[in-house]
Amino acid sequence: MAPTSSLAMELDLEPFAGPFDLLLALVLRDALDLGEVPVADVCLAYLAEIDAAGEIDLESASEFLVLVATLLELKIRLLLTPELVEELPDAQEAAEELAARLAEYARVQAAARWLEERLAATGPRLFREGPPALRPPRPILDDTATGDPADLAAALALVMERAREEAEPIRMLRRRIPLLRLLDHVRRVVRTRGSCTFDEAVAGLDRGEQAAAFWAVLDLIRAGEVRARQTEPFGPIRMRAAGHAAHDRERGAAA
Amino acid sequence: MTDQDTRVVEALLFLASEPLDERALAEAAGLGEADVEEAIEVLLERHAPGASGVVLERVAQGWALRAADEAALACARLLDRLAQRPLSRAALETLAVVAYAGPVSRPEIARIRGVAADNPVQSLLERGLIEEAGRSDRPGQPLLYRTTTRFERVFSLEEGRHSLPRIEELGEDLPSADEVRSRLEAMAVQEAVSIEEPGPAAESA
Amino acid sequence: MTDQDTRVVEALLFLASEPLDERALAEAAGLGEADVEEAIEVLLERHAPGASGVVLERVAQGWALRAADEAALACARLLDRLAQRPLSRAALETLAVVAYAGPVSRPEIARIRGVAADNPVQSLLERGLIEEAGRSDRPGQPLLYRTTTRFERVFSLEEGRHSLPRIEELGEDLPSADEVRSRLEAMAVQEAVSIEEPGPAAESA
Repeated sequence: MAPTSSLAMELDLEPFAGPFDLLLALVLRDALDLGEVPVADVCLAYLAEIDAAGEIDLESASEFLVLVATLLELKIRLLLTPELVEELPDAQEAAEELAARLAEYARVQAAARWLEERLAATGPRLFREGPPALRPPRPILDDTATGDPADLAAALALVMERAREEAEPIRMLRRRIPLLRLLDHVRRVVRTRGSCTFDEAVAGLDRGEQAAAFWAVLDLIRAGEVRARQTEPFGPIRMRAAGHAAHDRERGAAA
Repeated sequence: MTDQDTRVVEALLFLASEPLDERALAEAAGLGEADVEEAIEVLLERHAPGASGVVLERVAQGWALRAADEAALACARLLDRLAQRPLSRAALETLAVVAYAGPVSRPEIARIRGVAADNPVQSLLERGLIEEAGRSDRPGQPLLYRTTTRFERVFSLEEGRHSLPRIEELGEDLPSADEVRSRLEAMAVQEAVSIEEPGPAAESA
Repeated sequence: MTDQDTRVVEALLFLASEPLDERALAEAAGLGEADVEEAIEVLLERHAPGASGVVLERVAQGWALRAADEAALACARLLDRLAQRPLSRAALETLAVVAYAGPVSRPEIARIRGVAADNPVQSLLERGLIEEAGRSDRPGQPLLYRTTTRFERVFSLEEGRHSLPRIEELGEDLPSADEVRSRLEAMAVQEAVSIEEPGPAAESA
């Protein structure tokens, strides 16, 4: 789950505003040897980011695919002989378009920076955005009928339509995870092996089942059937059956 | 009390959309009430009729600035000119919500339209098409808004809200404002995720 | 131009919640534009920083009063603006696209930024920095967005969008498409090399 690639750590993906932002940062980075940022790592880092976000932004994900595909086309072109490249006319075009779009995006970033600096330099500009507290006396009031009631009806219909669109229900399948079976599974593994790590105990289970198994471990600890130790954050969780480790109990009593 | 304190109090009075009493001014300015009173004394001279186009006045709820009487005609011309500009789409939608479902509060309008309503509400207030109508008894007691008689004249609605065009979905007869509002809100906040129980096939998968 | 004329112009600037240009002021006040310009000269002194808590400034191709900087904190307290979060990078980039390329639709913004623009557009709408500007005639007729007068005031753009720097002036080090292209190719070469020697990350994948 945590980004495994060293690149992801180094890039600190969190503040990136999208795939263009990420790629532009990579492309424009002089200091670093570009060989150290292979596209494979970019993909892994991006996947980790999606994983962490917990949801996939389809538009941005498809942009990312286009972007990576273009990079791969570029690479293929460089690996092939010129004659073979002739047969890939689209690659040239795609690379040019990507470069043009990245250059355009660099200008957007520069404009955004200018706006940000402007805001910081001018400070908050506070002004009144509605009528003042007291109205002046109004000797004349032009009340000629200029409005069309049908416009009001149309406007409300539009509001209703949009409200309905936005409330479009999303259907999700509820998944049943057999908690008791996982409890038995963990209990059995720990008892038969005497001791093992959590990762070993849940090998072969999917993510939902692993989460449920973790709950099962907590329950077994609570019931006094299992003892568990983790020496550092994200380190392996070592579990043993409570009866198998008399010294563990002593240590627990001393603590 | 320094000159700067006076200027801060002046800025607060300029910015406020309702009269402010000494306590509110003192709190916002970070001053004692005695300092605020002194500042008011200075400002009463600076903003006296004949000295400035903006006059400081004591009203029931506190202190407020107001355009001077000598500018009344010019102000009326300006407001009429502003009122004659076409309404933005956001303002028209907000006006429709207030007309069909009013009195409504800003948070209710925002919920129904799905976007904050501060700017359109200000612009409609300024044009005199909507006005305040007490406070809601919901949490936070937000101000309520309703359409004005001016609105009825501008849109030629002789019977007020009963002359509003029918909207098919709302039924043959125009339902009460309460009904319209609750139906609009129900539409907007409808539970967006429904969880389905899997069939036996899903379970085995 | 009399003192009274000056006061009338002052009253108009106080009353309006939007910047007014010389023509609008002249029409409402019943004065010539030259008189209005003279009145503005006098008022610029009267409402200079340090002289008044309310400052007259040139903004959005017009004239407007705003709270003096020295009163910003007190005013923010009054309006409860302290809690307002700064604009995110995504919102700033989206605002830049709308300011320079507007009116633009959401899909166009997404294309330029390479990422969906729904959240930043919503946040900018709520802050009143952008507004709807009709529909595009492209397929699907998406809504178009443009920046507001509020945007010009918040960013203190004297002549509105004309006061934005030209893209070429934004930075000498902006890469051209050709440069980006050659860098991309350099990256691709390295990639081709690294395929022969997969790093640990590729191995574990």
